[in-house]
Amino acid sequence: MTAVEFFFVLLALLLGLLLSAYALVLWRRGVEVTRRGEQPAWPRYHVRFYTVALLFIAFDMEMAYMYPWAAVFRDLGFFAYAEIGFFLTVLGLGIAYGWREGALEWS
Amino acid sequence: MVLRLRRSRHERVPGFVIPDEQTWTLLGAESAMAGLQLTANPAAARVVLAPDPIPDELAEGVAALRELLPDDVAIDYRALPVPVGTRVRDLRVGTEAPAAGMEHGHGEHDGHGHDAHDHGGHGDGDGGHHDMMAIVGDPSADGLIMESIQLSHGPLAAPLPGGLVVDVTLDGDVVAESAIRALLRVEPAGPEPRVPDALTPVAWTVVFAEAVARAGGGSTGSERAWLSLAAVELERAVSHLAWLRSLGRLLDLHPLIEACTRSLAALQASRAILPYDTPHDDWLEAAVGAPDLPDGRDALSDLVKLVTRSRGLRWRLRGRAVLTKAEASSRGLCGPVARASGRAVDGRTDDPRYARLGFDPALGTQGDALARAILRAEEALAAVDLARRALEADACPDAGGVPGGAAVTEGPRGPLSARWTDGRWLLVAAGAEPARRAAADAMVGLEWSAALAVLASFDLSPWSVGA
Amino acid sequence: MSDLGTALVFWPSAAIMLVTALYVFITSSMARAGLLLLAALGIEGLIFVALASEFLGFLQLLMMSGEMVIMVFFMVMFMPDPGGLMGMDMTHDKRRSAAVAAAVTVALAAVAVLTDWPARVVGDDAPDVRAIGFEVMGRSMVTFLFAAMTILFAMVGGVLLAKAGGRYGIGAPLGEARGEPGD
Amino acid sequence: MSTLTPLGVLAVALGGAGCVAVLECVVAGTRLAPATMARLASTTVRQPLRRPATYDSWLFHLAPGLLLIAAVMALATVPWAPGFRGVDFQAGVILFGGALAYVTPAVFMAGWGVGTPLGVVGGFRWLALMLAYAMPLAMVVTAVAAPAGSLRPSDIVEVQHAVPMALVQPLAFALWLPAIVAVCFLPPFDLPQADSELGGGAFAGYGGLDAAIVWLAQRVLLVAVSGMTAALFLSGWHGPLLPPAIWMAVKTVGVATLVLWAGRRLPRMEVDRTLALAWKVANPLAIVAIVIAGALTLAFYR
Repeated sequence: MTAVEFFFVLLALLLGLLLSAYALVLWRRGVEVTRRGEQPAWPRYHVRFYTVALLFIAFDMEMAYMYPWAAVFRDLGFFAYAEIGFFLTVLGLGIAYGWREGALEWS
Repeated sequence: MVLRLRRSRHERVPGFVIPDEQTWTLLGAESAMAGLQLTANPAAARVVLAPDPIPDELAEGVAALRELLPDDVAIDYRALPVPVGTRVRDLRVGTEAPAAGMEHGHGEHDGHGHDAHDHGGHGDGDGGHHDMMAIVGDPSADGLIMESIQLSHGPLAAPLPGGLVVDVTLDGDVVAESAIRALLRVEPAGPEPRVPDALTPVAWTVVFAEAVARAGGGSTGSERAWLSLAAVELERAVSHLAWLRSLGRLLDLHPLIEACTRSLAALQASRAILPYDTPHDDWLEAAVGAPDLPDGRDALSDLVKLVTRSRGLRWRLRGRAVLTKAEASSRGLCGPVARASGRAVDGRTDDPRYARLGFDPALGTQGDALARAILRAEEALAAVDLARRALEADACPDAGGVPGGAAVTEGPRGPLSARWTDGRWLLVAAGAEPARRAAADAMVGLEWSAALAVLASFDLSPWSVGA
Repeated sequence: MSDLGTALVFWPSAAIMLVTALYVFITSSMARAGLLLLAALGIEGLIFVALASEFLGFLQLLMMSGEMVIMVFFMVMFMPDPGGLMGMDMTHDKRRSAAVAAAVTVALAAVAVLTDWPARVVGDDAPDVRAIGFEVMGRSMVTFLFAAMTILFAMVGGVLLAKAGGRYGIGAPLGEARGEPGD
Repeated sequence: MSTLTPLGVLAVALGGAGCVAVLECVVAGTRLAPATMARLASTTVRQPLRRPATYDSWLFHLAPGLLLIAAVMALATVPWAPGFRGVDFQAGVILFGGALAYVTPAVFMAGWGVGTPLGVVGGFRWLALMLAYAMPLAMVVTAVAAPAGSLRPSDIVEVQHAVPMALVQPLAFALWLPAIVAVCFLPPFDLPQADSELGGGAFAGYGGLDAAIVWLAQRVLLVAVSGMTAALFLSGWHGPLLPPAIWMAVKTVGVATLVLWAGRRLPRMEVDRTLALAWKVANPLAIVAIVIAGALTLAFYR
């Protein structure tokens, strides 16, 4: 049983258990509605950390390159270390710029 | 990293308390809550404690709460010694929404400037394909035009005092507008005194006794003077500790909660609030009970050290809602809130009994939420010392009250005065209404959790007293 | 994974993915649309894992969830009626867009079916992570370093546009220049 | 890896959740009452599903399920013993990160789905917290994987046979611990369902089976995260006397107790300060941690 099979068998097992549990409860007990008459509060929510989210997306992209580096770095030696050093300083610059521009504050 | 594996007597069952934990503690019914792990989420509660005659004003809140409770959980009505309510009516019959005493903290000021806030393109949506970009409304600080959430943080929002409603307009999770309403109210009709604030029963009873004595021309006997002083000081300590514990629950700081519980256990040994018709002396005797003062004092000194030195409290409360001394006096604040910002106003300074016991009021300087917390902890410690000395004192200087004048006592939240003139009571709880207004203004512009911490730092009473 | 296993996973997942992608445009609530798109991309990650490209599959699972949720809150911020209460129909210019969609689908299907893909069957534990690692650190090192600069440009550009006034709060979009620094 | 391994993972999940419930009673100093806990659990599950009138269609009821799937998938990647390595992918650590990443949409769906003002606020607070913990979590994983030269958790455990990674890279360990507490939304980071501030917040609308699944998912998440901490930082199943699986269990229980105990001692954090702190302190330190990891790898682990 390879790892991928194990992964999907576990996923299928979980989905099966959850669906059967919900089906059983819905059949035996049904659903009860509370807070009748209230209106849902779905505003155009004023999120205060949207600048940090932009920085996060760029940083998340960085992880796509860091993981392969971590896997092969031990065999490549100093050259790969220099490369990732450059990569990290560039990202550090990104954070420094965001910090200076006040992107990290709660607007 | 000592892991104290102490075995507590009680299993912890998630519980919810109506109106709030402070009221039960101050009415001496703390033992009823012993086996409960208090939770603010009704859906997670398994046991719900409620006073037998539920105040009329809370009826709507309790009905809403009952719907949120799990189905198999019934409200457990317990008779409290003192009725916590005005027109006592059996809730099971159900009541219409009461017209509560409306004190709009913020609304009156700028003439509802914000009410014309149009809810973006939402308002004129006629279902058809309308202009997507019709976004109107006044921009908030960072130039974005967003819709806000109207929220009234209900009367039974533990750990805030039950009966206090905060009407908030949230722009994101930052408070844009806030107004505080105190729902609960007691009308003492006849000559026989009815306590208008269930959070300070002893102080009000002492004030009524004093006022009745003054109306009759006499002055309180010397023995009773010391006993009433000890009772008032003990209640101040218990009130501050109960407040500190609710602050600990709000900030989820368990060391503070446990320290307060230990101190309260020591101070409240066999303390009981009897119904009002018992004779005054026995009532005061029971209100003092037999507290273990030395043990209580040690627990309290640890608590004061914890509050002053706790980095968590400093992180959450320092620099929040700073009230300068001038602002405190201009707003007419009294009690611990004013003393924390340096305004030395304390009803006890000109009382010869306190001078005899060597009393000097504790004063804060910064006037921020942390200063208020530290000041109340120190006041509780001083109150226990005063109570101990009062119980040991013998001779007593004449109280020197002017006959017919108003009787004044310094309650835990500010001076309380009562006057019996031509057949009706004149009750004043100075500083309560300004404190609500100051709290409402201080909450604006803060993120929701910081706003609640600031609101709690004012220790508002949900009872509106007087005119 | 055996061929049967792969088929058992691939075809239902592909079907669910298409259905969720379709519902992204049918539903009226912004939050639901964003989360449906997240579900579609998540299932795509699972398909990558099923087709023995585990690293890229897990990477998609990891990154898509974070970024789609951020897309959701931007959609909720900037689109009127985010809760979908008014049932606003977001699709417009239906005929032409349907035509373009059909054309693109046919083109992609043709590419997928007609090209002869290499028949090399990759074993289950093919060292794909290390292969990408050597590739990025060795032959295509320039693209890797250029990617670093692109990420920096993305950060600077994002912050520049988002923080309207930048440090000095000059030239806020609504015209009134505010003196104080920061937001 | 026998065919029983998926059932083994589910057994570890349920057993671990029960063990965490016991740990909570021990740390909180309340009396252990398994009978009461069992009664509460059975009465909760027997109640009908609860749905506020302000809910958002199926989104509301899918959130607990997604939360539980994310928690169990994260648990599946933890290598418990040489014989029972869980899902042993080459990039197992990234699957761990990917599974944890699905807690974010689950909690936001719960918050938005319930429709009440405080629920929506709880959901958006969780987004802010995710932005705070996501980057340190991912970067520290890289810093730990570099010396091992592979992203397979069992390889990382093997490389620590001499000295645990917590001693080699204390900075990475220091950044990892708060991040894992935030992932499980345990106090002091329990912002989405802050009991006292939001009255149950994102999970207030749930009742019956939903509430039970959310409770279970949070405990399974803590077991998964403590297990991975033991594997990545405390040299997993390596240990002098006891058999490997026992070592792994001891270390996991130790980490879980530390997390629960620390949560009781700190007040709840504020969202904006946590976010600012994370991006001004934790991320730069995480970059430094990766640089240190690279240097250590070159020096010792060649």
